[in-house]
Amino acid sequence: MSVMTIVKAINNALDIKLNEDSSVVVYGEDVGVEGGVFRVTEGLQKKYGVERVFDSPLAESGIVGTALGMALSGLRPVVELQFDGFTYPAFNQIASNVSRMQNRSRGKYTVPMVIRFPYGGGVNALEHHSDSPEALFAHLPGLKVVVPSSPHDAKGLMISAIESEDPIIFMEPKRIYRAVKQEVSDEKFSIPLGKAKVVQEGTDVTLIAFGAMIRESQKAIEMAKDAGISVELIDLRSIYPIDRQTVGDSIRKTGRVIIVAEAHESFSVGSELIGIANEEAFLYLEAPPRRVMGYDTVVPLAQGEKYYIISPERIFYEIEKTVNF
Amino acid sequence: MSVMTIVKAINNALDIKLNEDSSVVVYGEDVGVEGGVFRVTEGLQKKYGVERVFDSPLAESGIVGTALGMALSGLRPVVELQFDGFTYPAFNQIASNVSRMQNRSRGKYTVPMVIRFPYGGGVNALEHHSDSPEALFAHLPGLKVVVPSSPHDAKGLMISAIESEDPIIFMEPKRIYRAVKQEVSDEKFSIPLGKAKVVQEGTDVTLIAFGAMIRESQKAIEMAKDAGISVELIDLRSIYPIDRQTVGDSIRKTGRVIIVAEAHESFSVGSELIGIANEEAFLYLEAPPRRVMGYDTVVPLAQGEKYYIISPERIFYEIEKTVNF
Amino acid sequence: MIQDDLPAIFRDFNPLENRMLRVIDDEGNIINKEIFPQLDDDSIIDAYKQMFYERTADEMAISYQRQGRMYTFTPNLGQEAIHIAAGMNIRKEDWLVPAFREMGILLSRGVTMKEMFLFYLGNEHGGSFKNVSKTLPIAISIGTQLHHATGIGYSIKYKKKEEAVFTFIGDGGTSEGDFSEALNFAGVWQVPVVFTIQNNQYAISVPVKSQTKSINLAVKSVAFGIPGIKVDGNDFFAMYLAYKTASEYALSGNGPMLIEAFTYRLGAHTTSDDPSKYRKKEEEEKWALVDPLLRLERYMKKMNIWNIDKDKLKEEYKQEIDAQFVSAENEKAYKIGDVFDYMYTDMPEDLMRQKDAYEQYLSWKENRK
Amino acid sequence: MIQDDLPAIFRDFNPLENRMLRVIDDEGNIINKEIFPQLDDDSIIDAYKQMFYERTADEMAISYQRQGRMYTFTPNLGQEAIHIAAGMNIRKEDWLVPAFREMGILLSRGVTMKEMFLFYLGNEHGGSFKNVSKTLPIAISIGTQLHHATGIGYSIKYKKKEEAVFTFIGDGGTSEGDFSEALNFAGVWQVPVVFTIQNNQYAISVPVKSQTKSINLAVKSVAFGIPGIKVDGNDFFAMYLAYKTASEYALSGNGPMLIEAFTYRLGAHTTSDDPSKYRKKEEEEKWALVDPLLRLERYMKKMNIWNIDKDKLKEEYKQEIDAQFVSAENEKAYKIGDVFDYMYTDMPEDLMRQKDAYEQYLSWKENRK
Amino acid sequence: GEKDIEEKTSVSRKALATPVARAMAKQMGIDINQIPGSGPSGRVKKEDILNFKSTGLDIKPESDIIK
Ligand SMILES: Cc1ncc(C[n+]2csc(CCOP(=O)(O)OP(=O)(O)O)c2C)c(N)n1
Ligand SMILES: Cc1ncc(C[n+]2csc(CCOP(=O)(O)OP(=O)(O)O)c2C)c(N)n1
Ligand SMILES: [Mg+2]
Ligand SMILES: [Mg+2]
Ligand SMILES: [Mg+2]
Repeated sequence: MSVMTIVKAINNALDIKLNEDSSVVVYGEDVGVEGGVFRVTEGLQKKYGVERVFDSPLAESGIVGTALGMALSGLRPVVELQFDGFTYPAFNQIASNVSRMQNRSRGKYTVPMVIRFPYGGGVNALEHHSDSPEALFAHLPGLKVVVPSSPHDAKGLMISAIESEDPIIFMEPKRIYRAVKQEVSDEKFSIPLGKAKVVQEGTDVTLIAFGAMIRESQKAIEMAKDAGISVELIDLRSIYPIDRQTVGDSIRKTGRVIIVAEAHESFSVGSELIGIANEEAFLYLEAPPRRVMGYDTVVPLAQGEKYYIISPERIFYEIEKTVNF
Repeated sequence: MSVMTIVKAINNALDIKLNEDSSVVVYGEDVGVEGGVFRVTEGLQKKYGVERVFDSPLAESGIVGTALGMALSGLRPVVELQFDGFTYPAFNQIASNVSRMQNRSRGKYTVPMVIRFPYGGGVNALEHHSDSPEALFAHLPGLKVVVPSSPHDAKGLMISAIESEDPIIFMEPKRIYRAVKQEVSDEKFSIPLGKAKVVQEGTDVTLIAFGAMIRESQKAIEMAKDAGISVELIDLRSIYPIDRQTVGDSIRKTGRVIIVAEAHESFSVGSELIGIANEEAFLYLEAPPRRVMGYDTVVPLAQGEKYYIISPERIFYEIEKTVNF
Repeated sequence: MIQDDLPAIFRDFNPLENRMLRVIDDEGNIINKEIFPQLDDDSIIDAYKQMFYERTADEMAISYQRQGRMYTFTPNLGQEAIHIAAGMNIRKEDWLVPAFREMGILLSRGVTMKEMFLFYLGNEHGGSFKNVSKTLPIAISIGTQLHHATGIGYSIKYKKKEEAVFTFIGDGGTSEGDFSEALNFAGVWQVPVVFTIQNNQYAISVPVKSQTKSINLAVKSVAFGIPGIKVDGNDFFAMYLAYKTASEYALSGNGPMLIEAFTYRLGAHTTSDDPSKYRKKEEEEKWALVDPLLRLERYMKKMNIWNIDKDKLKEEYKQEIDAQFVSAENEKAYKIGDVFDYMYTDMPEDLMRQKDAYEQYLSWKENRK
Repeated sequence: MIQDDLPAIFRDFNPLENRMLRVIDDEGNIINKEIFPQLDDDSIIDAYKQMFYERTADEMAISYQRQGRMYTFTPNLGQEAIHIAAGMNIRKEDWLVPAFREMGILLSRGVTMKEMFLFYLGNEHGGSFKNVSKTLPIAISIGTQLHHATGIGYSIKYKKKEEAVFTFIGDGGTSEGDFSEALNFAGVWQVPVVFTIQNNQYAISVPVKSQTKSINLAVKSVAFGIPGIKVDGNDFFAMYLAYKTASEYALSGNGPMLIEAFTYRLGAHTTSDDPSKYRKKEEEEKWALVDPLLRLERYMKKMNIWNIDKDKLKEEYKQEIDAQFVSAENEKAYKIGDVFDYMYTDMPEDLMRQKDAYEQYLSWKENRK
Repeated sequence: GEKDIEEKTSVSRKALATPVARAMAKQMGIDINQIPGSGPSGRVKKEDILNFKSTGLDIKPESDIIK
């Protein structure tokens, strides 16, 4: 066991896979000598050489498109896109090819590749550095979309992602890259994709969150506890496939559900979860499912983030409203 | 009045605006001499010259990015992307700039441009020619997303789109480009963006659809009528902003709602509308809102479309299930 | 200058000087004896037959489409010399990353006309080329495939294999950002990828001059520091020489190169297209005179190696092709699983739920009758 | 060849021969007298002062960031000659489409340091440059801005105005597909756009040699049929000459051109970056010797037009800049409306609903206290 | 368009209720529209249904409920 941050845990997962599987390669902008702008790939080039861990030219479509070519021909590339907002230049490769090549080739080719990037707000960043694009990728058929919320999960999910034959979008909550520390096993272990985790059991209302919003939700749950409200917290972990079973079970139990996520609320993971709540637990609903999410505006720069970023207090406000509906 | 198809109605709207406003320009792949692969821009180059109606190089990011530059400097470009699946190469320009330039410039620049493209399945097309990407664009803040379902609406909405200072995504239901004919005024008229239309009143269940699904829904409603079920049909017309008022009023009346749309059902306009149904009409819901939508698979080629495309019969099946819930 | 330590043809036919590699002229006379590729008579005859087969298959496909028996088809008319010359130089060990107008190359890899027909009959099993290895499916989103080729090139280099990748794009496709990015990555990584631009002078209705102001398309290689050459795409021997050189160059670890194959699309863009809207009859007629099959036939006749009875051969091919078409038409029915089963290696529960729901609907429908 | 009917410098400094336009050498000696730009002494002194102001502002900004009073900042150290030479040649009537490392040009347009500071203090009102016209906001998504420039060029041409567009990108940015697409569109449309690559030799940690194999960056123009030139970006006079030529060329309706300004990023990529991770001290020291300010100072001293007391001037600038920073720090508070109000010309009801909901939450929060 | 005159007028008002309350009423064979609601805006609460049932009024077999 070692104390790890999320950055360290992902670095460790990459290290383990690079070490045991020579078909794993890691590349992207500044991931080599620099070790990535967040240092997630730190030390890996030194250890595994420039053929396996390297800087690419500055072109996201190229990074993703070439990774697909590698995945089709025997490698298992793990590519970094530098920020959430810079996934969009690669959108066509992801939507038109990465997600579709298995289907197009009728299963002749699998697509064992991981596209990883830091996402989310709350770090006083410039424009395009605070987006939460999970809904865009989850809407595209053929991808799996994964978001860890802790160092342990980050490691276990990344191992699974690299070992998957399906293409994975791996979103890393940059806001808690180093803020959350945890004892994590140094051994290899994996966490299955597509399974949510009940972080905390409760009876009055279900909170569904993921990534950096787990920590905020936990703080809100403390406030709720003081107010005598028992909250169940689900960490989605996979946005697609989404774990209907766990979500449905919980809502059937509590009758109330709130989705907490950073993305713009319209046409989002929140919308989808309200859909699922209705499909899986309609007759158990005692209050309208609610979403506590980002507005349908550009994520503001640092000074505006206080209005945009979801605080524990705002989550608590919604919990109270829902329980008292 | 003239009998028009949707193709003709859009052509007519472009003609009117090109004629009355010299800042309007129309371009894209093959829109000039060829008049577009669906002939939507037929005859316009001849009438307005190659400076105003022209072929661009084959690059969607370039088409959209240059249009933004034009919009910022006094023109009102209307650009064609040849098919739904070829909007993705332009995704970065749309997500990172077109949708954001007003906000980034704090209103100094408006973005009067229209990005139009044929969308949807049912025409036995090759891959990438049958997508319905409305949710992707509607999730991005800063855009308006419009879909007409009839020649009259196509004309009136296109006029509004071109006159809007906000950037518009204009999705044209290719499947009914020529299938629906209607008497349409030859004069200039416009239909406000953001307002849905109650196509048909009813009491037992609300169907919400748009584009090519209106026609299919109407057929299903005939079947329902025979079964003694009264259906209210709403044509959304704008996907964003979405008309919560009209949608909420209808669901509060009928207590039941089904969303009919071609796109993949997860993280879709269907999910969003279930969210809205819960937020606007929770206490009126007598059955779980349902979505009759495309699967989370690649839209199949011609032979598979029979399984994928939504038939009136399948809509009726869902109507019956919902009413008998 | 860039093209210095390269095979001689790159220096002699420098695209910066807007030169084009030709080996025979329009009449079939050898005009560049020193570099004329070594090919025995049988190979030449065989090449002609392959071109003739592709031509016949195209004609048949167009006619099936006209009869309403097949959906939109993308003919290859006029581009056969490129395809067959490439096919003869791409080895089994090499990779092929096609766009959508490379039928002759696919056939030479072992893809059958039945598969091609299945694809254009709207069945994904046709376009996936499951039965030949190292051949990616047809790529429709223009430009994207070049990145895949570059990535495969990286795998090859990484694994120190002696293999090359051959990939294709049209003249219009060179405007897409992915074209430039892919050549640039390939240049930086020095991977064994042979990029071909099939410059058939049109992107649907748009002529090359509206596509770019560069003096030719081969010269774009300069932007990425890789060698480029413009080749007469209607001259089978020039194309053969280009691919032979390219293959040797790539297999010796020299990195990527760019070939512009200058040709003319003799037919429509697709069976839904009407070229008379955007180009002149005279232009088409002029190019029909230098049809690559005609030029090769003229050469063969001059060399006295012509022994082909075209009518008879066509009849033979037609029967064979028709049999394949009928077999494609009679292929087993498309199943609901064909929509769902290939999305993931293991179908997620959520997708199973959707499939089940559809099947429930089907049984409801069955029961209603 | 491509560069034939062009201004002489394009022929004399042909990027295909990997030549670079220089006018003074590192010591400040004139090395190209015939083409030395006509500039009176006052203009030269003024240019130096502008460069010195930009330098001082950069240093101040870095120090505010270090003091924790400002967020991440993007210094311009070493690139001042490019900026001020450009600024002197871009007229009010022309358009500026910046990337994110053009501070000196923005200042010359009339943007204030207060605005720059506001932007780096996390306030959108800073980066929008509302008060100067024809100047787009800072562009962060790399490469995308070039298309906007080309589009503006189209508007200009369409409206038959005598205006030019000046747009900027880094060496790393040339790898993005949008770079190639935008130059290609500009070439086809023949629009008056001057594209500058500020080649500061690094994209964060990645050196140019990992970015492309082309012999230089100016040569990429060949792929798009537009003229290109590589210029010594640390030589103020060379840059001035390049922009003067470019401006005349563009305003006379000749279409686009590409300038590679070859320079060196003397500082960090941003204040969060540590260049010692990826480049050697010796390299930085070597380039510090040819700092564009130093080179201009040497020239001025040689010419006996140096009359600047740097210490005094720095003090003066510092005070002025600090006043602007303090004013930015004391800017009126960011309001909830600043998040919502600029998304659309009229706020959609749905967005109003979200804004209202937030305000309700705020009043709940207020009441709880 | 012209409005059809609604024939099914047997239910004069539609109850406001959560899905769970509706489920409960349905399970107990009660037409929720007949139950006076005591919740906000006359919403039918679970207690209302229980009270309603204990008063024994208007119990119908489920199959009779008009759709
Ligand atoms: C990204 C993308 N945009 C648009 C299209 C539609 N389209 C199909 S073929 C074609 C023209 C292609 O021209 P070219 O590259 O010259 O190839 P050719 O058809 O001549 O072989 C276009 C625009 C597409 N398939 N992909
Ligand atoms: C599309 C995109 N990808 C990645 C980034 C992150 N990023 C910011 S600056 C930079 C390097 C840019 O290098 P260069 O173009 O040489 O400009 P310079 O910073 O040297 O001025 C990168 C990768 C970005 N801003 N946009
Ligand atoms: Mg072509
Ligand atoms: Mg691109
Ligand atoms: Mg740089």
